[in-house]
Amino acid sequence: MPDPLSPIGLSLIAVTLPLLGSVLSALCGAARLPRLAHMPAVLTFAAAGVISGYVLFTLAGGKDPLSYKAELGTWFTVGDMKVPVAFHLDSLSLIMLSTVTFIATFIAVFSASYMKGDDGFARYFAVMGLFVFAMCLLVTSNNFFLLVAGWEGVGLCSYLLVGYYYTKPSAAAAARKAFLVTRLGDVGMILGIFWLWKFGGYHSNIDQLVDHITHQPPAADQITLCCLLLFCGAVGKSAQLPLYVWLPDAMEGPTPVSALIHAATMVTAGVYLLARTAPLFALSPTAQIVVTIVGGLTALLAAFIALAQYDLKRVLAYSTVSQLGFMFMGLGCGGAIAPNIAVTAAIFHLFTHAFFKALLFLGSGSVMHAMGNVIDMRKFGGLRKLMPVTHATFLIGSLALAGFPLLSGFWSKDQILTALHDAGTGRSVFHGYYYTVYLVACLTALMTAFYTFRAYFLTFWGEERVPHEAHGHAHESSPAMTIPLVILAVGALAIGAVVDPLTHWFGHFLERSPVLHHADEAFHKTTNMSVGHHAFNVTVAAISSVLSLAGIGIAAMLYRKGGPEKVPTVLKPVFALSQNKAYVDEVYGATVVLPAETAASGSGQFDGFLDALARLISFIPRFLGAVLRPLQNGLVQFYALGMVLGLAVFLTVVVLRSGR
Amino acid sequence: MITLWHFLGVGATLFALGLVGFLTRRNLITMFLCAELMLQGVVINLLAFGRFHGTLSGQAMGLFVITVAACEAGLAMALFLMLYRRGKTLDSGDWQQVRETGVPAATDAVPLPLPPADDEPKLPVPGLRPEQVAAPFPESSRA
Amino acid sequence: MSLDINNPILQLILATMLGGLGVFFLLPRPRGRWVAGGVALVLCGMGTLAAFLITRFGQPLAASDAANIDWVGSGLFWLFAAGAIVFGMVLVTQRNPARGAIAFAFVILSTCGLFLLLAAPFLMAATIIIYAGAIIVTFLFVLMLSNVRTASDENDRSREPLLGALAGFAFLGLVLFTLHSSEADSTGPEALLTSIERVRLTEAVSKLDAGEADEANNLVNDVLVNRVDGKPTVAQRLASHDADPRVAAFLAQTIELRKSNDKVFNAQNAADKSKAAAALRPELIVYLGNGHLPARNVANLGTVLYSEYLLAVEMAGTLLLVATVGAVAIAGRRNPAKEVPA
Amino acid sequence: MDSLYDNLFAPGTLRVLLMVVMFAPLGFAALVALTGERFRAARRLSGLFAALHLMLTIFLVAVAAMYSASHTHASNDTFCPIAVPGDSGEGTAIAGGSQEHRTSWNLFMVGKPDPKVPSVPPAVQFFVGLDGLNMWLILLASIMTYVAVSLSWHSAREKAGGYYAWVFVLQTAVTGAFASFDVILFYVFFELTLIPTFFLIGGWGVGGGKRDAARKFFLYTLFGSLFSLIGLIGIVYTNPTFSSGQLSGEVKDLQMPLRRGPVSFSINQLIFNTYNWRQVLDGRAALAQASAEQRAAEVEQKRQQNAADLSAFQKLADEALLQSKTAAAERDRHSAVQGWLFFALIAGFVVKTPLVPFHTWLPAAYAEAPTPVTMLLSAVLAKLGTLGLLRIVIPLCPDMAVQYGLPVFGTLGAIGIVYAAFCAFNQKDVKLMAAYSSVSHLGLLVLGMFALNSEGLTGATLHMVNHGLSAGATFALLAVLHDRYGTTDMTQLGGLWSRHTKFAFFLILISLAAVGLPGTNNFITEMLLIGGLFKPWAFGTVGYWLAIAAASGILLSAWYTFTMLRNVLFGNLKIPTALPDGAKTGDLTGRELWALLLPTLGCVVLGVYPQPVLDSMRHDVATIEKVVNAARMRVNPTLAELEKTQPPADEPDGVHH
Repeated sequence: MPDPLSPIGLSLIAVTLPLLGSVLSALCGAARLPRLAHMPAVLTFAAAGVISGYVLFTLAGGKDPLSYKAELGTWFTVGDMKVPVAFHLDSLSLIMLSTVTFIATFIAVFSASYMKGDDGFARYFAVMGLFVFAMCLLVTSNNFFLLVAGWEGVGLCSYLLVGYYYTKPSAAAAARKAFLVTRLGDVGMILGIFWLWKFGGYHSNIDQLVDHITHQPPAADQITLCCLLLFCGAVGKSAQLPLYVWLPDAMEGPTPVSALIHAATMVTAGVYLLARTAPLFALSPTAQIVVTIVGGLTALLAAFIALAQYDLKRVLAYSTVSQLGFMFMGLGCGGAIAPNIAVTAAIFHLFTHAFFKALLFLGSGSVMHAMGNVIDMRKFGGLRKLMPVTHATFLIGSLALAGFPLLSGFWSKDQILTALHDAGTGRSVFHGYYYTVYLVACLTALMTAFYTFRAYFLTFWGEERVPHEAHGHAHESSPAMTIPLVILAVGALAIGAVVDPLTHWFGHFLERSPVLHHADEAFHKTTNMSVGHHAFNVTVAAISSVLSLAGIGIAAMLYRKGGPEKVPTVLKPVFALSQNKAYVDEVYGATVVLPAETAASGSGQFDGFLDALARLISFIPRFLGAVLRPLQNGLVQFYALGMVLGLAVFLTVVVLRSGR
Repeated sequence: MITLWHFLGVGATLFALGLVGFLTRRNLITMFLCAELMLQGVVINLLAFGRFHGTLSGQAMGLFVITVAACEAGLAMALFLMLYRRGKTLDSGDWQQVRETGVPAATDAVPLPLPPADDEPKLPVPGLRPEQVAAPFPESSRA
Repeated sequence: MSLDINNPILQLILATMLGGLGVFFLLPRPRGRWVAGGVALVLCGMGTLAAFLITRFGQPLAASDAANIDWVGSGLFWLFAAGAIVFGMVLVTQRNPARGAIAFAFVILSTCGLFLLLAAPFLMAATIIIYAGAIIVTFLFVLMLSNVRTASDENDRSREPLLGALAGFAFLGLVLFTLHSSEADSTGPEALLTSIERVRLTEAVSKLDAGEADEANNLVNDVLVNRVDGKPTVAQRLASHDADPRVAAFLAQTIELRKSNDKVFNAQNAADKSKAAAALRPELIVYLGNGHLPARNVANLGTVLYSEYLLAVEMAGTLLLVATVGAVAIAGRRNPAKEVPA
Repeated sequence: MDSLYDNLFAPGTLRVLLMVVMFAPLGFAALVALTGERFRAARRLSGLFAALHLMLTIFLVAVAAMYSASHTHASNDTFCPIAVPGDSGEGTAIAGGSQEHRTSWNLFMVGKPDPKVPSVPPAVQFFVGLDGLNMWLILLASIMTYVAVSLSWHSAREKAGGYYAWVFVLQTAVTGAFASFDVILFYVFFELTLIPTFFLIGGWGVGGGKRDAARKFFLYTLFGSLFSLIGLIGIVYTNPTFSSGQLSGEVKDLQMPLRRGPVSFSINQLIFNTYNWRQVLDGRAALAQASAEQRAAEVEQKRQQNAADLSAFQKLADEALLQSKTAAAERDRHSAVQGWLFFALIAGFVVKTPLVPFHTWLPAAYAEAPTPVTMLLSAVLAKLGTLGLLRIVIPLCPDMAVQYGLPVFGTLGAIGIVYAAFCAFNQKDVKLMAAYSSVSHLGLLVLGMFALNSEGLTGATLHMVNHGLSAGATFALLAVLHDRYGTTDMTQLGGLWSRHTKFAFFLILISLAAVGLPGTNNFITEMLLIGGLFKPWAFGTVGYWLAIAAASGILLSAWYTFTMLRNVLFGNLKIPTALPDGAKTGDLTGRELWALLLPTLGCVVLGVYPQPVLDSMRHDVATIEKVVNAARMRVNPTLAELEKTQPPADEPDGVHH
C-alpha cells in the first residue's frame, strides 16, 4: 500500500474518487433524489482534477525520471498468470489523468445544466462517473489485464451513454455498433497481450514485460505481430480506418457525452496505449509505418467525409476521427525518428485536441440545446447574434482545430507535421512512405480548415434562421453551460503555446517518463540511428499556416453568407460521395454484416441437419420394430410355430456341438 | 429285443405328430386332441424310462400327467364352449385380435370348395302325398 | 457318408423327410390335397422309421442269443407302435373332427398296449378309463358343435402346412438323432454282457425281490467271480479291451458291484444283510442297464404314490377340483357377445 | 487457524453437515410432495427449505474453502477431499479428520478383500467429500435451487408439490454427483439426475413438444453415459494395485507384484494406481531396453574379439531383447486400452456438457423445459459433464488426454465456440439464444481445460462456477420475463427498459457478465482459459488457431448478446397482445429481487476478488496437473526436455506467420 500523500497515493485517490461519485449518483437516483445526482459527480471529478493537477505541478520542473509504482494486492494469480492490481504514475499517465479529470469536470458542469429534467439524470451521472473511473484506471494501470479492465470499462460506459435515450431505435443501434466494432479491435488487442505475455517471460505488468522484451527481444516478426495486434485494439477504440464507422454513429448519445468520450478522452485511449507501449513499437519499424499509414488514410478519408456533412455533430465526429488519424501519423514516426519526438507530438496533439474538441462539441451542444435538439445545419443559421458567447467560443475552437497560427491546435499539429517531414526526409527505410503521408497530412490540414469553417459559417453566419422545434425560445445558454465553454476556450486559445513552444515544459516533462527512455534505447538498438530532439521547423510551420489560412479563406469565400450552399456541378459527384460517407457503411454492410448474418442463419439450418443426423439413430429401433411387427399377428399357432422353429434351431446347435 | 430306445422313438414320433397337428390344424378340438397326442408320447417316454430303470416313479409321473390332461380337457372344453358361443365357430384363426396395431388381419386367400351339388332330385316316398314343400336349403337361412 | 441303405443316419433323414412330406400332402386344404401320395409317403416313412429303429437299436445281440429273442413281445410292440402312429397320423390329417376323435381313441388303445408292454397295467387301465370318458365327452361336444356338413375354415384349412410339418418333423429328426447319438455313448450292458450272464443277473434281481438274498448273492458271484460253465468272467473277458473308455467304465462298475455283493455276503446279521441287499438291487439294475419291475406292480405303485408322492397326489386332487370348478364357472357364463354390441 | 477450527467444531461436524447438505433436499422433497396441489403452501415451504439449505451450504463451503486454502498438503498424489463421512482417522484438523482423505463406508464388496492391501477394500463405497473442484459447484447448486424455487411462479402453477419435490430430488442427485469420489457412486448420482429432469421437462414443460423433448433429452444423454459406464468399468477392471501400495508415497520397486481386477472404485485410489502403474511400466520397459542394449553391445564386443563362446552371449542378448519387447508390448497394450477407455469415458461427458456436435438434445430440452428448470439444466447439470472430464477422464486417462484432448476435443470446443455463437445469433427466442450461448461458453471451457496446464485447468474449474452463475442468472431473468408475458420470443417483446427498470438493470449486468466484461467473473476465467492455450507446449500440438477461436468468442458473444439487448430492452415498448392468465405485472418483486441478487452478486464478487476461490482450488488442480505432466513427458519427451531446459520466452518453435 502506498503512502496516501505520496504522488502515487494521491493519484490513486484521484482515480477512485469518480467511482465514489458514480456510486453516490446511483444512490441519489435510487433514493429518489435524482435532481441532486450531478452533485457527487461534479464534486468528485473536480476533486480528482484538483488532486491530479496538484500532483502534476508538484512534480513538474524536475529532471529525474518520473516513475512511481504501487501494487494494491492481487487480482488473480494462477500458475504463470499473475495479475496484481498494479499502478504506475509517470509523466504520460499524469498528463492523461489530469486532462481527463480536468475536461470531465467542466463537461460534468455543462451536463448538469444540459441534461436537467431528463428522466435518466441520475443514471447519466452514475455512468459518467464510472466512465471517468475506468478512464483513470486505464491510464494509471501498470498491468495489461487491469488496462483491459479500464479499456472495456470505458467501452461499456460509451455503450450505455450512446444508448442513453434507450427508446430511440437509432441510439440503440448506434450503441450496439459502437460496442461491437470496438470489441472487434479488442479481440486483436487481447490476443496481442497474450502473445506479449508469452514472449515476455509471462509478465503481465507492463513495465516488467517491456523490460523483458527490450532486453531479450523475440524475433522481429513476432514483435511486429504483437504490436499490430495491440494496434488493432487502438484502431477499434480510437476509430481508425477499418473500424472508425462506430464513432460518427455514436453521436446519438447526449452531446456532452460526445464531447467527453467520443472526442476528448476515450477515443484517445488508443493513442495512449501506443504511447505506453512505445518501447515495443520501437522494436518494429514495420508496425510503426503501418500505424502511420493507417493514421494518414483515416485522417484523409474522415476529412473528406466531413466536407459535405450537414449534421454539425457529425462534422465534428469525422473531424475527431481525422485528428486521431493525425495522432497516429505522429506516433508512427517513432520508427523513423526518435520515439520520444513522435510520442510527444502525438500526446501533445491529444492534449490540445481534448480542449478544443471538447469545446467544439459543447458549443454544438449549446447550439442544439437552443435549437430544440435540432443539429442539421440546413435548418438554422446566423446564430452569432443570438448566441454570442457560444459563437465566440466556437470560433476559437474552430480556429484551433483549423490550425490557425499561434493557437494551440497549430502548435501540436505543427509538431506532427514536423515529425512526419523529418521522417520522410530521414534515413528510415520507409522514408518514401513517410513523405507521402506527410503530403497527405498537409492536404488533410487544408481540408480540416475548410470543413471546420464551413460548419462555422453555416451555423453562425448568414441570415438568422431558427427551426420551429425551438418553439421560439432560441436563446443563449445558461451560465452553467457557457462558463465551461469560456474556460475551455481559454485553454484552446493559449494552452498549446503556453506549455510547449514557449516553455518546452510539455516535452521535457514527458521525456522524464521511463517509457520514452526505454523506447529511445530500443529505437537506437533496432535502427542504429541516433536519437534526436524536437526542433521547430520554420518551413513546415509556414506551410501549415498557409494551408490553414487557405482553408479558412476558401470556406469564408463560399459560405460567408451562410447556407444554403451551392455546389458547382463539376464537384457534385464528389460532394455526393462525401455526403454519403464514401458509402463505407454500405460496403461494410455487404461485406461483413451480411455474410455474418448469413452464416448465422446457415448455422441455424446446419444445426437442424445435425439434429436430423442424431434423430437418424432413433430410426434404427423404429425400423427394427417395423420389420418385426408383422410377426405379432395375433395367431397363437403362428407363435407356437415360431417357438418350435426356434427350438429346432437351438436343438440343432446343441446336438451338432455335442456330436463333435 | 425291444429296448428303451424303441419306446423312446415311438414316444418321440407321437409327440412330433401331435406337434404337427397342433401347429397346422385349425379346429380347436382337433388341436386339443393333438396336444393330448403329444402328452401320450411323453407318457410313453416316462413309462419306458421307469421300466428300464426298474422304478415306479415313471408310472407315478404318468399318472400325474393324465390328471393334468383331465383338468386340461375339462377347462379346454369349457373354453371352447365359450368361444363357440361368441363366434359360432371353432376356428382358432378367428381369434387374432391380440395383434400389433397396424398389422393386417390374416385372411385366407384360397376359397373353400363349394359343397357338392346336390342336384339329384329327391323323390317323395312313393305312395304318399307330399304335405307341403319344405323351404329349400334350411341351413342357408342359419348362415 | 455313403448311400448305404443300412446307414441309420440316412434312414433317419429319409424317415423324417418322407413322413413330413406325406403329412404335408395329407393335411387338409381347400384344394391340392394328394391323399394317395401322402398315404404312400407316410407309409414309406413309417417303414423307414422302423428300419431305423431296427438297424440302430433292435439288432440281435449275437447269433447265439437268437433263441432268447422275445418274439411275442417284439411283435406286440411293433403292432401297437404302428397302431399308435397310424392312428395318430389319421388324427392329424383327418378333416372330420369326429373321425379324428375316433382315431384318437385308437391311439389311446394302442398306447395302452405299449403301457402293458412297459409293465404298467394300472396306468393302462386308468388311461383307457379316463381318456375313453374324456373322449366320449369330447366326441359329444364335437357332434354337438361342429356338425358342419359343408366345407369350413377350421376343418378344411391348415395353418402353414409346409412350415408346420417341417418344424414338427425336423423336431422329430433331431430327437431321433439325439437318441441315435446318445445310445452310442452307453452301449455297455447290452453289448458287453453275454445273454447267459444277463439271464443270471436278472434272476438275481428276482431273488432279491423275493427276499432270497443268499440265492441272489450266489448268482452274482457266479457271474462276477466264478467261471460260469467254464467261461471267463466278465472282468477277464473284457480285460484286454480296457483301453476303450466305455469298457473301462464298465469294468469299474463291475468292481463296485462285486464290492456290494461282498458286503451282502459278509453281513453279520439279518438286518445288515437286508440293508446291503437293498443297496445291491439298484446297483444290479443299473449294471444290467435294464429295469425289472417288482412283481406286485399295482400294489407297489400304490405304495409309492401314497408314500413318496403323497404331497403331489394331494395337489393333483386339488388341481382336479379347481379345474372342475373353473370349467363350470367358465362354461356357465352367459354369452357376453350379446351384451356388448360388436 | 487450526486451533480456531478445532475449538469451534468438534471433529466430524463438517462430515455431518455434508451429509445433511446432500440428503436434506430428499426430505424436503418428501415434505413438499405432501402439499400436493396447494400452490401457495408448496411455494412457501420450498422457499423456506431452499433458503435454509442455502445457508447451511454457504457455511459448509466457507469453512471448507478456508480450510483447503490455508492447508498445504504434502504431496499432490490424489485429490484431497475433506469432510469425508466415514473417515476413520482421528486427526487434528476438523475437516479432514485424518490426512488419509478416504472413507470406510462400504456399500457392497466386490470380490474378496486382499489382506496385502489394507484399508482399500475392493468395494463400492459411499465416498463423498469436498475439495477444490466440487465445493463451489455444490454451493452453486444450492444457490441455483434457491433461485429456481423462488422464480417458479408460472411453471409450478399445476401440481406444485410435485414440481418442487422433483426440483429438490434433482438437487440431491446433482449434489451427490458433485461430491462423489467413488466412480460407481458418481455414476449412480449422475444418472439419477435424469429422472427428475425427465419428469420436470415432460410434466411441467412450456412448449407443445415437451414430452418429445424430455424423451430426447433422456435417451440422448443416457446413450452417451452408457459408454461412460463401460469406460468406468473398464478403468476399474484394468486398474492394478500394488501389494504394498498405500495411498501416498512413491512406488519405486519396478518388480513389484501387481494385482489386477476390481481393486478399488475410489477415484483417489484409481488415480494413484494409474499414475504409478504407468511409471512402473515405463520403468520396466526402460530397464529392459537398457539391459538389451547392453547385451547387444557385449555381443558386438565379443564378436570383434572373436571370442569362442559367442553363441552363449548371443543367447543372453536374445533373451534380453525378448524381455525388452515384452515389456514394451505391455506398455503399449496399456496405452491402447487406455485409448479405448478414454473415448468411451468421454462420450457421456461431452454429451452432457454438451460439446458440438453432440449438443442437439440441448435446444429442444432447454426450450421446452420450464424456465427455472432450464436454469438448473444449464447452470448446474451441464457441470456434471465438465466435472466428469476434470475429475475422471483427464486424471484416469492422462496420456490420451494429452494426445487427443486438445487436437480432438479442444478443436471441437473451438468449433463450438464459433458455431454455437452463430447459432445463438440466429435464434428468435431469447431462451434458445441463451441455450446456444451456453454451448459456446462450454466449448471455451472444454478447449481451455484441454490445454492441461494450471491456467487452463483452474480456469475451467472456476469457469464451471462462473458460467453457472451467469447462465443461471440469464435464465432466471428469462423466467421472470416468462412469468410476465408468457413468452421469451424477441419478435414479440421489445423496449422493456421503459417498463421494467430493475429488470433492465439486471439483464444488462448479467449480459455483461456473459460477454466477459472485466469486473465480472467470466472475464477472469476467459483470460485464464485463453492464457492456458498460450503456454508453450500446447502450441507444439495444434497451433494458434484454437486460441484465436477462443478469443473470437469474446466478440461473438458480445454480438449476439448485445443484439438481444437491443431487441429486448431498447426501442419502443412492444409486448404480446394476449397475456397469459395470472401473469405478473410490473417490475421485479421482492422475492425475485432477492433471488436474482444472489447470482448477480456472485458474478461481481468473483470478478473483482476471485483469489480466495482460486486458492481453494490450487491443490486439486495441481494433482491433475501432476498426472498430466507425467503423461506429457511420456508422450513427447523432446518437448518436455525443451520446456525443462530452456526459459519459456526463448522457446524456439514459436510463431511463424
